[in-house]
Amino acid sequence: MEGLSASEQREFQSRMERKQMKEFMGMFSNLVTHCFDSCVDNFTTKSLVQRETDCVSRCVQKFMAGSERIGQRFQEQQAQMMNQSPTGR
Amino acid sequence: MEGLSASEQREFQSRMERKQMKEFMGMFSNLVTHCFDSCVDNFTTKSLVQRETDCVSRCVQKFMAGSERIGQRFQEQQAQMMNQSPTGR
Amino acid sequence: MEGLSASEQREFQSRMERKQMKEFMGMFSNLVTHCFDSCVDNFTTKSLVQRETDCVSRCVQKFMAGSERIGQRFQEQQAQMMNQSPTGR
Amino acid sequence: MSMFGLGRPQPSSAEKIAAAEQEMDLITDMFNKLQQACMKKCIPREYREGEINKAEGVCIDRCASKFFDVQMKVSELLQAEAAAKGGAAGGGFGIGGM
Amino acid sequence: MSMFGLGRPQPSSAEKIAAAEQEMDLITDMFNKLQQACMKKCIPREYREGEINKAEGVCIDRCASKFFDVQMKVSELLQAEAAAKGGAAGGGFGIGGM
Amino acid sequence: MSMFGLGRPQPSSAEKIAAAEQEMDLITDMFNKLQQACMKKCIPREYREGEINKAEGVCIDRCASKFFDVQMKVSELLQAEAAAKGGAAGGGFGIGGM
Repeated sequence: MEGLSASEQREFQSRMERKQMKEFMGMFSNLVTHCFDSCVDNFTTKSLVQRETDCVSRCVQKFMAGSERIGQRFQEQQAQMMNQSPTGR
Repeated sequence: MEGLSASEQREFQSRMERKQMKEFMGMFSNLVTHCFDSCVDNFTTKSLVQRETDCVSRCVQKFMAGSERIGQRFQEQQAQMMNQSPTGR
Repeated sequence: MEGLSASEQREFQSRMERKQMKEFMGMFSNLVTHCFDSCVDNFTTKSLVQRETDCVSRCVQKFMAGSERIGQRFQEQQAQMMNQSPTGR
Repeated sequence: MSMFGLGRPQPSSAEKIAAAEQEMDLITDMFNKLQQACMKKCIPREYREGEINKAEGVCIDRCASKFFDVQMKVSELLQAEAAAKGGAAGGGFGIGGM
Repeated sequence: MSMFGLGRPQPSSAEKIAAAEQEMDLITDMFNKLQQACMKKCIPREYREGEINKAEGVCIDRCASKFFDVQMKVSELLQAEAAAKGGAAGGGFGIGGM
Repeated sequence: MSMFGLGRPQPSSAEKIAAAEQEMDLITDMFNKLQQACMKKCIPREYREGEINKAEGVCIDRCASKFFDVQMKVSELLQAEAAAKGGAAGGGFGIGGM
């Protein structure tokens, strides 16, 4: 990263934004798939029943909470790894 | 999509074609993997036995039929969603 | 491939290098995930215990050996397929 | 991502194409996920016949409908969360109502 | 796509590179899928030793061979379906015989 | 990949951006894999409540730590293998110590 010129940084930034959007999309579709798979198993009705809707809500809430906690641990590890590395990265 | 100029549309079109090819490839490799995984479990022979070949044929046929039906439902949903959206999308 | 000019070949080559790096990254992260999933199931400690470390080592070793063997079979198949194809590909 | 369009008066061609492409990608991804999920829920892996029987067909239809409901529900929850956190950013996900 | 090459007299550099790249991607993808499938079928996840034993080796060889058969069979069926539907488009998948 | 930088005196802009992008991609991929692995190991799929309870939280922390250990171990083993095979290429994986 440090070796990039200003214009390279800008191009990199703009790609990162697109990538972030893509990441968000991927997270969204994984979340939908995971909570659907975990909460919906009854196909005698066409729409979600209350029990399923509640399960999906808790699933999303728990996923977000878990994701945040894992994110914290991950950042600590990244920071630790950069300090250990001989080149300072 | 509506905001693209003619040349942008062309570039977009050409990317979409490549993407479609990629999608087709992905579908193909998923289909192979799924039908292999479902139908083949016996490794006492080097080639498929009749029972396995028949299973693969039915697997592909059923996958295509299921895919078509799901595609219909999906398109209905997309159409419905666009009508509901306040901006007409 | 045969239809590419020298400069097209260079561009293709450079893309292939990036792709190889990406492939290697993907292999690495799949290997980590697979060996973690297979070997680690006890969360009463914060660090790997000896049994888990040994399992990971064997997992990596076995994965590499399996990968090499599968690679050989795959190359034989590719070669065979090219000979069979009417256009010689 | 450049909320309100400030700072970037006009999106470039490349950006507009990238946005249209991303929308396509999301739709394709969602279709693939729906298909995988509903084939898994509704089609037994024994493959004793090649046709979709009546029960399987009905299951697929309801499964697709419920998958769509989950999609809407998750979208709603994420938007509520973003609104609670980021204030003005609510609705910023906004791809075709998702 | 662009059957018979009509309408586009010469593919551009970018297109030729993209085509060659796509062919590589398919081969890589297929190798990865084969590997995952056969490791799953042939290698128990206990990892009591690091070597591939004889039975596992034989299983891998046969598994690779059967995976290849399935690939051919699926390709055949899709081409037959495309031919039945699209008429002239039969064989249009045509990447190295797949 | 172009060890010692010989043959290519200066990486171009495109190459430097691609390298930085690839580093980001690896980090993102690793985070996603970690998340999937630890949610699977630590969070039961019944979703009887929306909060992470204490036991689940502790499990996540230890799981993340062990996942990281596995990452380091695998990286070490691959580098040792590369060094044994390729001689000078040892350490060539070198992305942030991985």
